[in-house]
Amino acid sequence: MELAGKIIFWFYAVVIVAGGGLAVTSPNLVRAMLGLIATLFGVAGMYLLMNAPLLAFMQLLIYVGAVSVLIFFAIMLSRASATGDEGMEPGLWPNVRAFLAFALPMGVLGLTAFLAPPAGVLVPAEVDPAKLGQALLGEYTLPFELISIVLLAAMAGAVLIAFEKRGSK
Amino acid sequence: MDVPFELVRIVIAILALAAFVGVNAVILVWVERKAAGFIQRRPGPYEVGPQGLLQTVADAAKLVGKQLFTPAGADPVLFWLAPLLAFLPIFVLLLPMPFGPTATGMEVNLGLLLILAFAGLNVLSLCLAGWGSNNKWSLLGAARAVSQAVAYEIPLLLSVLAIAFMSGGMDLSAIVREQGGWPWQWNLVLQPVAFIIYFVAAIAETNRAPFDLPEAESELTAGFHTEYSGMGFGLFFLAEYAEMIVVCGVAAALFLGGWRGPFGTDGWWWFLAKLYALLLSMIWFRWTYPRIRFDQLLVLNWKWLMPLAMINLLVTAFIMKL
Amino acid sequence: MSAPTSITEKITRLWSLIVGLKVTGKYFTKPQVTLHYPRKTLDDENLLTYRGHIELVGLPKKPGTPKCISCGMCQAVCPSNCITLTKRKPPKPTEAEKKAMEEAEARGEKVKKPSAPKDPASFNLDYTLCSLCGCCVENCPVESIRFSNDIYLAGTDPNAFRYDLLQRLKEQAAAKPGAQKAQAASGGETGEGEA
Amino acid sequence: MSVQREICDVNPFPEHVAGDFYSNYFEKGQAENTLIINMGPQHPSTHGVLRVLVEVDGEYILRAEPVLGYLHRMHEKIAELKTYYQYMPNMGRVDYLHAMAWNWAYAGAVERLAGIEVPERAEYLRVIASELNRISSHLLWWGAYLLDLGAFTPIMYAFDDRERILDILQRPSGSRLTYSYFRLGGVAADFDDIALAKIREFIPHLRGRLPMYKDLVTDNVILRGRVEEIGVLPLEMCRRYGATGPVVRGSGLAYDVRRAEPYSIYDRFEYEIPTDTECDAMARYSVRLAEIEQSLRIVEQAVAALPEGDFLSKGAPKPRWKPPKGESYFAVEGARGKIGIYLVSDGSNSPYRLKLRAPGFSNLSLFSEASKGTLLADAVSILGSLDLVIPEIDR
Amino acid sequence: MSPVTWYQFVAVLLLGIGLFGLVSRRTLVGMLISVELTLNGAGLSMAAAAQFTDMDAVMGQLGVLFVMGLAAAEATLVLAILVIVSRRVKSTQTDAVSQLRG
Repeated sequence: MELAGKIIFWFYAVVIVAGGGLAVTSPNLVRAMLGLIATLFGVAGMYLLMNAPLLAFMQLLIYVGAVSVLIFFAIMLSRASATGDEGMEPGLWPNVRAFLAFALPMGVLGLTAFLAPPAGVLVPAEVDPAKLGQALLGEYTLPFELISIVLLAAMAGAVLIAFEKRGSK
Repeated sequence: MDVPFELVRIVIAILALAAFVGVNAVILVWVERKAAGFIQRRPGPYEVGPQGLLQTVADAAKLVGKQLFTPAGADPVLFWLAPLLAFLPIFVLLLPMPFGPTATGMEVNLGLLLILAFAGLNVLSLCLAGWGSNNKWSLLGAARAVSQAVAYEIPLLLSVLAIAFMSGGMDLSAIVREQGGWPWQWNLVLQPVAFIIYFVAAIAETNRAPFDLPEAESELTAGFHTEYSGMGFGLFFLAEYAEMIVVCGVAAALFLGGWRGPFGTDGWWWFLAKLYALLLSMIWFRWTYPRIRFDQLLVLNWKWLMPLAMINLLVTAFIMKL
Repeated sequence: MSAPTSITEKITRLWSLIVGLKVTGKYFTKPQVTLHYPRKTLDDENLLTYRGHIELVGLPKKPGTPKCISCGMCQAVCPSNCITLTKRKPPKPTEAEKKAMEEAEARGEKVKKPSAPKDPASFNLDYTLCSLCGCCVENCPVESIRFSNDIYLAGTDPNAFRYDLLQRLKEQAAAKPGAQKAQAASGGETGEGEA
Repeated sequence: MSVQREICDVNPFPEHVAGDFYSNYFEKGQAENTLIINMGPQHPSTHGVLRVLVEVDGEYILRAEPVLGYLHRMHEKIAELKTYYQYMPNMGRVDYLHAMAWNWAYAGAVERLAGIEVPERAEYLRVIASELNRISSHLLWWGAYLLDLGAFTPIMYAFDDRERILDILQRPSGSRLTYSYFRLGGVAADFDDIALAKIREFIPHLRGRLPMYKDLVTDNVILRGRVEEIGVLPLEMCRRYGATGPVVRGSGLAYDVRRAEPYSIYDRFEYEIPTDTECDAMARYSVRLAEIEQSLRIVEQAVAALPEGDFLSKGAPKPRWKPPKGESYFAVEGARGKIGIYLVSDGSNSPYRLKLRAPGFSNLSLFSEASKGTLLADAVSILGSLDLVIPEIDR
Repeated sequence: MSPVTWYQFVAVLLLGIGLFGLVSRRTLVGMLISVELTLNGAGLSMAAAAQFTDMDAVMGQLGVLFVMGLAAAEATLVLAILVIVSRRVKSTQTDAVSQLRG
């Protein structure tokens, strides 16, 4: 199982990186969204691999089922052309800027991860969803409530913003 | 190298499910056309095979033989990815389905969540189909599909959650086991509101009449699959029926006691019987009602199903706590 | 969904959905009303009144020869120009007859020229043009045209609908030996489908 | 309309007209973020080859303009080339759903011009045939309209009943759709006893079916949502466009040619002109269903009072008949509204000019205004509620 | 190297890709996609840390769930903003939006 696990891990890793690459470089936004979805699937697969199926399914439910659909909606609303006016900006400075944004955190965080490897467990244990629920309502009530407030605020804000325009126009 | 038993089991299960989906979709299409025929007082398919039973097979053969046509200006990758994306998740969706006491593709603790998670892919495929077709009707169909699916997913989730609350888990087999064989031991009795909400939302999620707006043929010609020919259309068609099987299977397991039968006659036959009863009622709705309008669809969802599902969930939670 | 409504009204509205299901459910169990064509066909009662393309009516004594007198009325009255009728030419007199006629004419006698037979040389119908108005049938002075009851008419070639009606009449007469009298009375039940 | 939205009206009439309708009236006036869609000429809900150009913002229609001419068959010009006698079959093809009314309009115009008397029995037969045909037309509309609204089954039930009417009308006329049953001075053939018996049988049958129609469709809450308060056509608007028939009756005006300018023997029958003041698609729907009942009443009375006699006048015109010089106008009430035929004769054996006034044309011209600001689905509903027959509009 | 390090590498890579996109993308939607990538990287890192170390797994998983919730909220808000921007500016290019005053 060890070998199979490794193969699967690398497969997911390739999917994630390839999807991510497509997502940030494709001039066509719908294809970029497709890349994002591939990445999301890869991440979900990794969650499964690290024995957290709840996270994996929630990842699919929230990201693939809701967020990517919202993104698609946004693409349709903004009427991005199918051929795409989106892509790398010409010129040296924007490219350097983008590369720096990529490389700096990569270097710092990657080095940290490499230099300070934590004492790892090889086979992670699955967490019972019930335990999660108890923690949510016990130990972590405050963040839970906070996130619900954030969601509510976001929803109200979205509605408000969208409505404000119609009234003013 | 020893192959783990679990993996073999899943592979076998997927193969069996593929056969199941294939055979049942064929039968279901035939049942639908036959039922439509009887409702409209005509015989329905009749010529190919006994009582036209092989008509769907003949249609499928025709579809396979047709040219796969990519419209000019369409994005070929998105265009052909969409039908695949509609069809492939079906196998995953059926994996945790409890067909019988032992006949389950894969016992997943979070089976219900798995189904809900992968059901979201369907919307995505509609989006891609509509967008990739480079056709205005398809685009309108996709826009409808998106808002409809996003809206109806919420009451669907909430009504299913009510059952999950009651059973304290998301394992479909466990939920079935908790119910009895007799109708009054079903979850339907305890959760009638959840059942109605689930069923309505399920019809909307599978884009069946009267909620078949994304493909409303009198308005949008064929909506998101206007441009599809041959097996591209065939896969959408197959996916629609396979999805009907999924949602009705979940309904049978959650609300109608799944494979439990009275007098200890548990078995897959009960599950299939309940599944087909639900499928038939879906077909019955389709051939009875006119199509609902788009804003009415959303009003129905936001004003009725959502609050009802919410209240139902709260009441369930309250009672469970008592 | 527009105006606020009372609870009872809402219930009746929902009930209407059930009523609709009841209707379709009832018809689901009822026998079918369609006719399964190749296996079952309509009774003749229904077919006899159907007006298919036109056909010629044979003489009571000689069913192979039409009553037609080649007057050309049908051709003239047809709004769609779908009938082509050619008259017979008078038989060519032999040399001897010709001579005799010329002599007789020279003598100043009244010559009886050979007249053409009245039945048409050809009578063709282009059914692809016909609008089935019935003008030809109504205006035929000798009632030599009638509608066939050919309801099961299908073909893949437009030429299949260009009929030689004389030929058809001959075939009909041949198909029904000894039915000379019945020919005039009824619409010819057997020979219809073979056109 | 519950979902109407404010529209900025674009009116881009160009100075110089070159190019087709689309490039002149739509492309230039297009606002940003809108789609221009060709609904038709091949579209499931336009019932034939009608093309409707729509500019939509999302699903809201900003502008909709019907484009005609795809089925133009020059019926008026053909009249000038045919004799009076030969022109009759054309009438069955103008409006194939209510062919009898067009038959009647043409026969009536010629008869009025030449002063031909129609035998009494022929008048009754004309009424029976025309009213039965009206019922079949309304039944077909009913089914097709519900098909537009997404219900598949009603059209099959409607065809079940319609088939019986076709069987009845086939007996005297010989055809099932494009009837050429009327003749100048009478009708082509008599109704035999079997046909009359079938009619007597049919009337109670259809009356028994109408409650089912109501249960299955009329009372259905989904249908109500799709037709109530949709496509409101105020009476003033109907007047402006010259709408007639069930459209104007659905807007509250009891205008029916059979009452307003009685022709033939319609004054002998007792019947009502159903009207509805709601002005919406539901009003037109219920007016048509009520008309089915009224037509049944008329047929019932006509069959009961059917006198003996000739079905074709003795002095009926022959193929080469020439009418006197002059002009005449004859109007009848078709299933879609007022059918008018204006006929000018120069004394030759074919008309000098024949003008067909098709009700569908006027009714369709309402669509552009009525559909502004509605949803695409509502526009389909409105288009269906106008009961269009494209060959009649294009003529 | 223990598995957690590998997972962390992937997570960091994902984060980097997301940041790269965030800087290089010129439309709002493109930036939204990039932000989702970044959030996913964070989530992956958290989950890996929670699962493969002695740390409390519950906390890590809850953290990931919170990130998901935030992502959903953020996407909703961006969509709403996008609606306005696309209606007012007729473009979703960020440069065009930045020229707005008031």
